[in-house]
Amino acid sequence: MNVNGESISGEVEDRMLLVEFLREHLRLTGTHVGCDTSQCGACVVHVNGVSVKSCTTLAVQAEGGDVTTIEGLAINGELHPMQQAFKDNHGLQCGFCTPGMVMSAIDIVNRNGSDVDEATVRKELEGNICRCTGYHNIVKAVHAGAKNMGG
Amino acid sequence: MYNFSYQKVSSIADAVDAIQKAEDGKFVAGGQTMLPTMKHRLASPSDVIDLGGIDELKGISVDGDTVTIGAMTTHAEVAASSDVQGAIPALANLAGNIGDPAVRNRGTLGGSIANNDPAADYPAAVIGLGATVKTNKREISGDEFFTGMFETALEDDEVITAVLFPKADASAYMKFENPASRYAIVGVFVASSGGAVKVGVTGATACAHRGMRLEEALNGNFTADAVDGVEIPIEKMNSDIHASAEYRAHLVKVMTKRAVEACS
Amino acid sequence: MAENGVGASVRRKEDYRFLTGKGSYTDDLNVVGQTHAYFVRSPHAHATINSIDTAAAAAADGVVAVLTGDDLAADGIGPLICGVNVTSDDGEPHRAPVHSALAQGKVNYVGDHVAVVIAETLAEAKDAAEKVEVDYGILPAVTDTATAADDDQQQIHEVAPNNQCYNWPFGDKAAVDAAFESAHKVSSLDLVNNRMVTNPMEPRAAAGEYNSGTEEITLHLTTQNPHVHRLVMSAFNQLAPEHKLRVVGPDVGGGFGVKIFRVLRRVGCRLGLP
Amino acid sequence: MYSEELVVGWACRKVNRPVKWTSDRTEAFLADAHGRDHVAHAEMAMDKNGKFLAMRVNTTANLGAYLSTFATMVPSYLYAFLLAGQYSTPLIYSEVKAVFTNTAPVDAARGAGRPEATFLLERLVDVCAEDMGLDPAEIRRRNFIPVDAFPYQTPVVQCYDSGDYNAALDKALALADYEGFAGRAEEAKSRGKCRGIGLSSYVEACGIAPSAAVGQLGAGVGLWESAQVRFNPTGNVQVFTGTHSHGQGHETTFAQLVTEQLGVPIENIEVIHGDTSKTQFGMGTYGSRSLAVGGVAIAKACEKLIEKGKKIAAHALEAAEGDIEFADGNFAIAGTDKAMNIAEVAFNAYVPHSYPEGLEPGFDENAFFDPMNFSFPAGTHICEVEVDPDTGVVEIVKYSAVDDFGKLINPMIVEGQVHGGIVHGVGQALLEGCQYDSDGQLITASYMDYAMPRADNVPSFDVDYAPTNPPHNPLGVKGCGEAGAIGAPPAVINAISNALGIKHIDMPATPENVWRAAQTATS
Repeated sequence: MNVNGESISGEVEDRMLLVEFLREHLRLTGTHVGCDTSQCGACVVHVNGVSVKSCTTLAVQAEGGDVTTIEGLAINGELHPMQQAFKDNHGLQCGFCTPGMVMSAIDIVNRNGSDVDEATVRKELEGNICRCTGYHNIVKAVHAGAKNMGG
Repeated sequence: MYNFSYQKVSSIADAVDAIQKAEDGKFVAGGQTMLPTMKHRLASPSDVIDLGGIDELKGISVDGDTVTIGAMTTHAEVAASSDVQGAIPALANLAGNIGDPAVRNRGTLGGSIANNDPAADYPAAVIGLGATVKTNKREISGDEFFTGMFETALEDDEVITAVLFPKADASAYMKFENPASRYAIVGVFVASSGGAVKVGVTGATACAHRGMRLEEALNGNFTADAVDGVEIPIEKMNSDIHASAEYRAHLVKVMTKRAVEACS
Repeated sequence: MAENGVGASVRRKEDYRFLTGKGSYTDDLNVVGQTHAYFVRSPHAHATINSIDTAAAAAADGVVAVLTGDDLAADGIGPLICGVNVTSDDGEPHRAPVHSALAQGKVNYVGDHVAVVIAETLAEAKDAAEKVEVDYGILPAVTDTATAADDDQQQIHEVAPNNQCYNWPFGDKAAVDAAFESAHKVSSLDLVNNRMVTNPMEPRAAAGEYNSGTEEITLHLTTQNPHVHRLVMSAFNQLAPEHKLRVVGPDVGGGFGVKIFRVLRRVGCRLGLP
Repeated sequence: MYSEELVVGWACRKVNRPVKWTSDRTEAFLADAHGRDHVAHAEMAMDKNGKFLAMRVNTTANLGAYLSTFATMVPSYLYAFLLAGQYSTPLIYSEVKAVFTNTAPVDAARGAGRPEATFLLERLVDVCAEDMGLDPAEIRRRNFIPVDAFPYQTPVVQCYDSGDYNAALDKALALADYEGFAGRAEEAKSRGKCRGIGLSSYVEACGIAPSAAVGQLGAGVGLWESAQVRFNPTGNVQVFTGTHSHGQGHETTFAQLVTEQLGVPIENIEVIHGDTSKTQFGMGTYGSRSLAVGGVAIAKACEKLIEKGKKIAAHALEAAEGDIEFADGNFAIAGTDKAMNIAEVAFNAYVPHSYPEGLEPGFDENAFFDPMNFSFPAGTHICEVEVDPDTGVVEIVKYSAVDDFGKLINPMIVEGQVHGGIVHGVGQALLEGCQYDSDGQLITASYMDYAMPRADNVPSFDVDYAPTNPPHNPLGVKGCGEAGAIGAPPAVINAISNALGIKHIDMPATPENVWRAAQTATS
């Protein structure tokens, strides 16, 4: 598979999850595991351009796919507009849900455009749980990021 | 997860061949229910046969009054399809409210109905629209497909290829979500075509079913008020920490009324 | 006001690492030779442990060790402590049952720690954990708050008759009762404060490393207070002397109280603060 | 502390291999310490004007199967000592019975004891208002501790140092447009919805804690905090704190304190925490104490550096120490333009080529701070809900919070703490509830069954402040991390009770419970 623009190959057990492959084989530990029932979204990455829960995808199922993780967003140290918006709007506290939250946020903007409304943002974040922020600033960040991504 | 042997197949014939050879094989479609179940060690198939590589199972087409959706079409694809939005908007809406965006990008129509979770959304639409489930062996009517909790009419080596949804004059799906899992505590799909009303109910009982009493009341009087007098038998309702049988029975009526109102 | 000083909404210095996936949480540690622990937990809320057979688990693929409460006791590791004394209305300190880190003879809730399997991979540890055979003698369970201390309830701990830890009155009852007698109006309310699970998004984790050359244990923990964690593990649990135990709380993904260690050793309860 | 942590530390030596354990979410539900779990009966005696004369509270607290570290203290000292709330109730009697059950141990959870006390009191106050025919805001006003009564000794141990409860209430009522509520309720009714509004005027005791106070309660250790502020020779600064940051943003807030005091650019300041091999002994982070206690320790260490810096600058500038003034990062001879900045002083301190006897090299100071009292953040939160009586679904349509946290160091971070606390409290009020069956099996052991608040369960919030100055705290700060979790549950439940015209509904107010209450209310 192709991960963050680099071609990767490796032998894995059939039962290995994509998130385990990313974290343990590739040491891309920015993608987190916060639950075991596909609810929390800390593990969200993009596969072939769309968000998926990497804890609910087998590594072998992503064979041949293009995978983007949180580590693949910043270019030459410059934050992706959505990352920057999370920083500017204090959209994170402990940082644990943040990678999944940012990956989902980008996916939301990709699908809904840069003038996505608050109700849609809140509804479409239902697969990402945050315990710290109360979501207020995450929603603000998604809007700001959407504008910046819209160009 | 227990270990298993994974195979990705590229044709229906290969899929059937693989499952017949496996000691205790399972097809995986999107895997959004199956993988969490396996992670909790509640399922332990010897072989997992991935249908994701079979191109003929994917895609959406509209032919006359029928919308055909390939079994491996994702919820996201159905929700975003202008064909489905145009022909049966309620179906696109339903698909767009299953799980969350990341789950919708993997989860599929075929996987959902083959699993037949009592709280899944699609079964309500299959029943409510009177859809036909097409497999590699036969065609099964929506009414006969869902046979019990997590049980369907499918044989072990039978693969769903597509579901044929007839267009309706008007239809709507109303879901009362479980606040934790976001599955349906009660979901009601109402469709009206040529004066005939069909009602598909999910979440309420062990298995999605037709709301015959509701249909009877709504045939000839397709208004929310018509639902008021219907008695929903409480004995058959599911009861759990999220909703008692009595509350579920009440919600069936409320959701039906709201669906009827949304149809007008 | 200095630029970026007091009163300024300065953007956070910590955010860059979190936003680029470079945070360093305990589970992110991967060191050479690392093994994985998985706990065998009680499936019963209340049961005696008649026997534990670890032989099959110990022989399973990848297993490094299977350890039980007996091993813990043999190594002199002390029980978990409660730090705060509350004096009961009978003048006695609160009742404090012994809490071993791995159960000894009895389990008292679903999820209680019975044994730990250490293996080369987590999957192997989980596979082997299923092979640990525990013979339980199931006892009735007490779960309801309001009735837990009723006479007919099953006893959980010998040291705590009627399942009562303490009954703690505070205030001038006679004066309060008198005020109620002469009140114009009395309003009353019965209520429940529901039990919550704190749920920081980062699950708890621990990663330990022992350096046999320096005899130092380094323990990375999801902790809100590493020094106190170290103090207690050293002073009360005899894990290692304080200077031979390093506790690191790296990036921690939320605490909310569930990752605290606080020690307030009992010396008796005297009231009347300034 | 938890079994797993101790076992991993022990096992890595026993097998002489690195050992890692990570909880999965199901294990977290089973074996993390749970929070709350009280059953209580509360009574308030009033005079004919609705003035509170006395309160009586009887509580049973479930501690679970074993005593967790802090288990005994949460339902006793952290609970009963908060029962006065913002009110001048002269007499309070409480009895707490703590019981064991076959459930997970119960310990501190955001607020720890104080949300339980506040929920009980603020619900009871609304019942009092109803019984007396008074507006909930009015009965609160009649009983508030007046602003000129501080410091105020409550009948339950705590001595509140500062507060202006009317100011916060007034501001919150304005922010919530309390006056306009009746019109909004009318409009909602026309859409078949029941609209309700609920107040919660909370106070909490945090900034834990004065060692003298906890010593009297039987603590074996003090609860001071520590700091070390170290200049490197090139002029950048490392700040070592005994607190621990896990989302609170200490690395920023503490750097702000140092840049304010020492004039070092913030990018040259690094805050270090959480490693016993790096930092001096410290007590850590809980009970909203990091800034109120740990922040002060940092400020004190900075003061010591300034004093030391004056000596060094006096030597280097060949002036008398008494003539050196420090401002904006510069040590200057008063009345002249001869000065050196603090980075130059630091370099000088590490290159002491010509230091006189008695002038110690190095530029590195530590300090400990032990507060004289708890800090007492307070405020009024107002929640407005719409209830769908057909389904029981509650929507929070507006939430306004006005808090007194004293001085704000980083308003952005404080506001974020408030938001998070509110949603924690809303979660308890509407969604979250841990349930065991009669066999002791936990039936809410995953996110499939335990409802966590999500983005679509809550609105955005209106947050403002009504600060007062805590006289004993050198930084004038109070602590903000738990306020929302303390203030929100009664605000939400008061709003639902108001919407349905009922006396009470238990938490979590799930759709089914609300629907049932609505049935009763209308029948």
